[in-house]
Amino acid sequence: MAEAITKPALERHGLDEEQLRWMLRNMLLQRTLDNRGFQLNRQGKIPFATGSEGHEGIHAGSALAFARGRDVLVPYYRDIGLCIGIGMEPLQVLLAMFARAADISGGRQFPNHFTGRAIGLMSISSIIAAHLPHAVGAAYAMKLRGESGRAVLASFGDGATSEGEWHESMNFAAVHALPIVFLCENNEWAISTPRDRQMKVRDVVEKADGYGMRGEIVDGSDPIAVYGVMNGALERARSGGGPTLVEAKCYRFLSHTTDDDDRTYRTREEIERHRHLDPVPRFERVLVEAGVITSDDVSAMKREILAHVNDVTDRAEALPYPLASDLYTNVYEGTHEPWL
Amino acid sequence: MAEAITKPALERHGLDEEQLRWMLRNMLLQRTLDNRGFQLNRQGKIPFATGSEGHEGIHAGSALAFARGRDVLVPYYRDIGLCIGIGMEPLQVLLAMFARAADISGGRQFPNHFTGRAIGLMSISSIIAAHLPHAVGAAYAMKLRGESGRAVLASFGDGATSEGEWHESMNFAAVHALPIVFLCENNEWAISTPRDRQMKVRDVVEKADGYGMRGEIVDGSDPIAVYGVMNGALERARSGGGPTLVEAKCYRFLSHTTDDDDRTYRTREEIERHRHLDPVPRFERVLVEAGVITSDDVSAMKREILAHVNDVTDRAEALPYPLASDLYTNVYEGTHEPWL
Amino acid sequence: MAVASPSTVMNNVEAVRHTLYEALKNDERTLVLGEDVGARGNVFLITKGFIEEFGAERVIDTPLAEASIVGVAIGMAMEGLRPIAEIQFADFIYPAFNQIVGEAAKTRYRSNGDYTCPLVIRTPYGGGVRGALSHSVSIEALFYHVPGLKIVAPSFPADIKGLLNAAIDDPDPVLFLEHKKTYRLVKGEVPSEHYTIPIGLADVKHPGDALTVVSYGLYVHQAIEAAQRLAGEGLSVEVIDLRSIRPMDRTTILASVRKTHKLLIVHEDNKFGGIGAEIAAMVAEEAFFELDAPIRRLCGPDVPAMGYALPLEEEFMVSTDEMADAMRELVRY
Amino acid sequence: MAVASPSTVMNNVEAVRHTLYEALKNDERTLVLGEDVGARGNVFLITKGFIEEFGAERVIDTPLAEASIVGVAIGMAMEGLRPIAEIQFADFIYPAFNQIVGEAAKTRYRSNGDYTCPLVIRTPYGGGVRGALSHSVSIEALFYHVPGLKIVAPSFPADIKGLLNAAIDDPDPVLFLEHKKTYRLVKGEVPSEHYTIPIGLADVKHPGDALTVVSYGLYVHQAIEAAQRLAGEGLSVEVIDLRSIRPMDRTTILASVRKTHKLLIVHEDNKFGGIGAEIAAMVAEEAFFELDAPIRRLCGPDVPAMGYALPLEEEFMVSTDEMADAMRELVRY
Ligand SMILES: Cc1ncc(C[n+]2csc(CCOP(=O)(O)OP(=O)(O)O)c2C)c(N)n1
Ligand SMILES: Cc1ncc(C[n+]2csc(CCOP(=O)(O)OP(=O)(O)O)c2C)c(N)n1
Ligand SMILES: [Mg+2]
Ligand SMILES: [Mg+2]
Repeated sequence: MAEAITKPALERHGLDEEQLRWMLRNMLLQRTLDNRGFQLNRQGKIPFATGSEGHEGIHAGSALAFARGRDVLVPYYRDIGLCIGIGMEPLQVLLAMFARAADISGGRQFPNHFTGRAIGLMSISSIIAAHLPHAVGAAYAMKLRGESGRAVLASFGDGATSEGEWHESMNFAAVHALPIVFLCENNEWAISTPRDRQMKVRDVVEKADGYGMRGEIVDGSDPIAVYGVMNGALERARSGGGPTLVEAKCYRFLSHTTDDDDRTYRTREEIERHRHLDPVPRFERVLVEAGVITSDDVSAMKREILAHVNDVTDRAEALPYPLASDLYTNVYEGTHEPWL
Repeated sequence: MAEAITKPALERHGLDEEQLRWMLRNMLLQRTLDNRGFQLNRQGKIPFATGSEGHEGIHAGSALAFARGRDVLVPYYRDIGLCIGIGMEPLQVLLAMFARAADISGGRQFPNHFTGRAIGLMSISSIIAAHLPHAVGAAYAMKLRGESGRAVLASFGDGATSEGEWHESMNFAAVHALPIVFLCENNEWAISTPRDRQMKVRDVVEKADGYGMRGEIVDGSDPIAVYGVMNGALERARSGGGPTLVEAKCYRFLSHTTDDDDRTYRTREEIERHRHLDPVPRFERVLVEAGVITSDDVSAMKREILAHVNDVTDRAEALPYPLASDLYTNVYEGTHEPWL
Repeated sequence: MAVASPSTVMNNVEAVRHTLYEALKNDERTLVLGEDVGARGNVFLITKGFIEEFGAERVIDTPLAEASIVGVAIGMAMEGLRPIAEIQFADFIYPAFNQIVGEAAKTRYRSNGDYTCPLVIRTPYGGGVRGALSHSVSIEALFYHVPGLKIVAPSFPADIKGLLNAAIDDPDPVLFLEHKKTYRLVKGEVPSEHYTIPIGLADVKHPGDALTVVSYGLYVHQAIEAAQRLAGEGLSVEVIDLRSIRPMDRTTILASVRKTHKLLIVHEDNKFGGIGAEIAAMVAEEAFFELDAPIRRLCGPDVPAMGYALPLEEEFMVSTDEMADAMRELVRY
Repeated sequence: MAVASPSTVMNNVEAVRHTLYEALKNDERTLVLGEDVGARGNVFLITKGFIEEFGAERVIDTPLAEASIVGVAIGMAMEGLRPIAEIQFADFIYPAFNQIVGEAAKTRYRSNGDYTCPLVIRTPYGGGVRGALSHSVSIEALFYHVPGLKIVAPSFPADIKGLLNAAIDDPDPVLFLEHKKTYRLVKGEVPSEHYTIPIGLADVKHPGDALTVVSYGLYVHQAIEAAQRLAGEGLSVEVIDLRSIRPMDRTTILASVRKTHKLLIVHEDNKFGGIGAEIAAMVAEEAFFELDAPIRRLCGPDVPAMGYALPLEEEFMVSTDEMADAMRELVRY
């Protein structure tokens, strides 16, 4: 970041100013939603929250590369910004936190386990890596039907790469040259387990070769770089060029969730050492310095976002829980008695 | 094989003539046992057999590198020669084929699923790749107890590399730098599935890097080369140098098992194209040309082996089946009623 | 090929093959995937010739990895296809347990209906074929407790066709169990036109009024044989073929028990915690005062599996004689 | 640290922690492995401080991969160690199903005793903690059918210590289930010396003579509370805490039923194919003529899991009031 920041540098991947501001807004919105979750939890209003703090650049850049109405996203539970970025309403984030009936899962899922068939957002469980074969299957369907111009974006953490199902998914996608991008958000930690207890290699991307898959690594705190890599990978997938494993480096600044206390396993100093990677202030500064946005406009944007988040918080909170009888629906199509 | 074969070349890994002849004998014994299994099956005397034809060089070289009384072998179901090579009696092969009570599993397991705690031969199931985490655990135990000078040899086929448990085992062993050698016997087929439907890479060894593990590739039809690589890898493991993935290339000349008919999925021409890789005649020729053994001695060796296999066939066949009541033993230690 | 002009009499392999063939021919959303289903045509030759006719993209030889066979099929189903996944032997379904129980069974529920999972998982199970420890297990009791799954285990050719068609049409995941010993042993008439049999309905295969016998799979055939023998002795036994394991047909079982007042459950799978437990518990709850004798279960012994040696296999399996004895004893109780 | 001078009164977390600590201290063959058991000291702080005292080689933070957590532990056990593996939440045990059911449970059997598998797999299960779909399931019925496995589910601190010691000593694989809602809720006296409670023995936690209630886990506590209420009403209910699920204690259950002539089974897990099915079936087989009323099961509904929203969770769970009502009804039957 020593060199002077110029608009042409920012626009190197064909991004225009509006798109750059869109990414900033997405990132600020994530940060605000994160804060809201932890705040509501402290207030005792919701039992649980988790946040994307540190991952915002990955989400903004990837979401922008996602082709709405065509691509399919199979997200990770940390991907608030990515889900919003492809078109999910922020209200959904709050509805999930409050477990309201109007939540798309009807108050069934943990927060951050979004779904939205209408926007190409595939439902996931909490079981790490179990969603990846589904992403591969969706990509297979696209290829089988000859739907070029479509691709699947599947995301996961560094921790997920240890699971057998991650391996099987990578391998299947490579063998069949499927239209899919595997996005690893490597934040150095799986709860309390540091990278070097998870894997012997330094970079997750080193695993791509063993599958005969293309691999790319990108600085996840730079949404423009992320966009560039993700857009390239998705375009390649959409046009028959096969899968890519993208590793986006980042750092998890918060505890794993509100149930976790990261003081038990990492020092405050370590966190501070990584603070310069925080993508939100960094990207804000970059855009301001390059003249893409003024400080005043950033402030206005933040006010607008906060107002919006306040509004959806109030609206979500005011809505009702599901009914007890809702427990029994959607087990199967129609009735669900095991004894007929 | 164009250059002249000299003893020094054969002895390049420190092997003496006796060891070279030992490997030849192991290979000829395997071939004889294979033939016997298929023959007994055709005669209707046993319901099932499978063979190592094409894998003999891998087995002989690896078995010689195995340190009896110290190392542990976690084998594949195709590893007759490896199991015999580390000290299992050939009689056991026939007892398993005939499912006799004196079989170490008491006539429970399929043929070729040997066990022998006394010789460091770990029990496996038929579930592909499920034995690999066990191999890793055994290696962990050795390391934890500070038993340097010991290592685990775990073998499997190319097909097994697709399984999630293979991945998890490789990763765990790498992270903990365990004393283990993963031996992939790549015979190009998983039943009817050719290598390119199993994986996108050409060589299994390409997968090692992604685990931060050392990888080596060797011509499996050359037992001396196999010995060299396996001895080096095991020695490294035994002395704290961590795990290695060894890929030994070979070809499966027989149908997968007597239940399989490979005519449905591969041509006779393909098999013939690989015939020059058949390790048994090849190694026999090499040793004769180098003067390590005479043709007459080879013939004598073959006669002696055949006599031995005939003898153990008769002895095994003459022994009784387990009793019906044997079904109920060794479920747990002691009694096994689910209702107490 | 043979399936193009289906004969009326088929064995169970042919019934599966014929039904799969029709599905692939008539609905381009369908596909089969599994180990060795392509060039090899499946280890029992069920899909022989399919790859030539429907292509390698719809007859997929997968890598050797069960979690992804099921998991990829789930993704296909969520994305609008109608995958029919195969697990080569039921004994190898364990690595796919997470995808079946944790994922397929919960897709509709967790998304509150936003996504569905119309998936069929076929697999050969069962013993009596010298399959030893790892090619002969029964697996139904490991799955029948799971809400969100359906499980069928037909063992007559006509039932196989009707239920496999129903499974393929079903908007939810169905585990389709084929007893491998019945594959070539059992033959029967199969109607040529397309039809379905609703999942969840049992079928009285041998009527009677002095004892109800509930079974499924290979043992239904033995139970019918035993019932026929007893008929010759003047003892009237009703044999119900469950066909579906989840959902299960309470109505047919209870109607029979209310008529016969005695119940014998016969299955190959281990007794403790097996399918028979739920049937016995249901009847003990719903028709307690109708019963004139304790509910009896004649099942596989509680050992991990049958061994390779013939005496071990025979000891594990319940013979037709043993069934007939148990029937006699209960009828005369 | 606290566990070095154990107090007599502990909650369930402390009981697990205390017992593990003693095991690691007294037997160097033992070790714990799992996700976040090291520096984090497990997500419930059960192994907090262990890594400092016993080292990272015996308190292993594994990669995030359940099949290998169990599978590696199996190999350790086969090679002479006494591993205690942890699955962070029972909901994540599915990927390890193959290793548990296909491997651990069959090691001794398939090798005819040549190899054994002395392995403990601990995992927190159960709901009522706002764990939503994937942090609140019960898993016992997915495993209790499996010969070769043992399963215990104690829920009093003293039982936890005795049974966890027994599990660690056991030469065969034991699945050790800890109801996470009882972790801090339940407190009790725990003897300081080393002791074991034999696996397979149930325990009458509240004596009575008009109705037998069989339960385990969180619900035992509620059942006792309900029984106490009924005692105040002059209705005498016997509450049996199963503690062990496989093997299960037929003797204690039958003795009680022969006294009370009525049976109610209560569990949190789904009803269909749950543990209660086998208990009901066994009693219907062995003590049929002793029963004065149908056997009743009060269980979790047959839906995939409780939801995150409070009303969904509450609807799934059986309340103490509901238990008391069912007891009253049966006593008065
Ligand atoms: C199969 C499975 N095992 C364990 C867990 C518990 N768990 C939830 S998140 C997590 C760590 C995930 O780490 P990573 O993939 O790096 O994602 P991050 O949280 O760092 O974004 C664990 C162990 C789970 N949800 N699923
Ligand atoms: C989990 C599992 N899935 C499927 C099978 C059936 N099966 C047995 S051997 C085999 C092929 C193995 O291929 P490979 O690993 O290359 O070994 P090879 O037979 O070629 O030596 C298959 C699919 C099995 N035994 N276990
Ligand atoms: Mg992470
Ligand atoms: Mg192979």
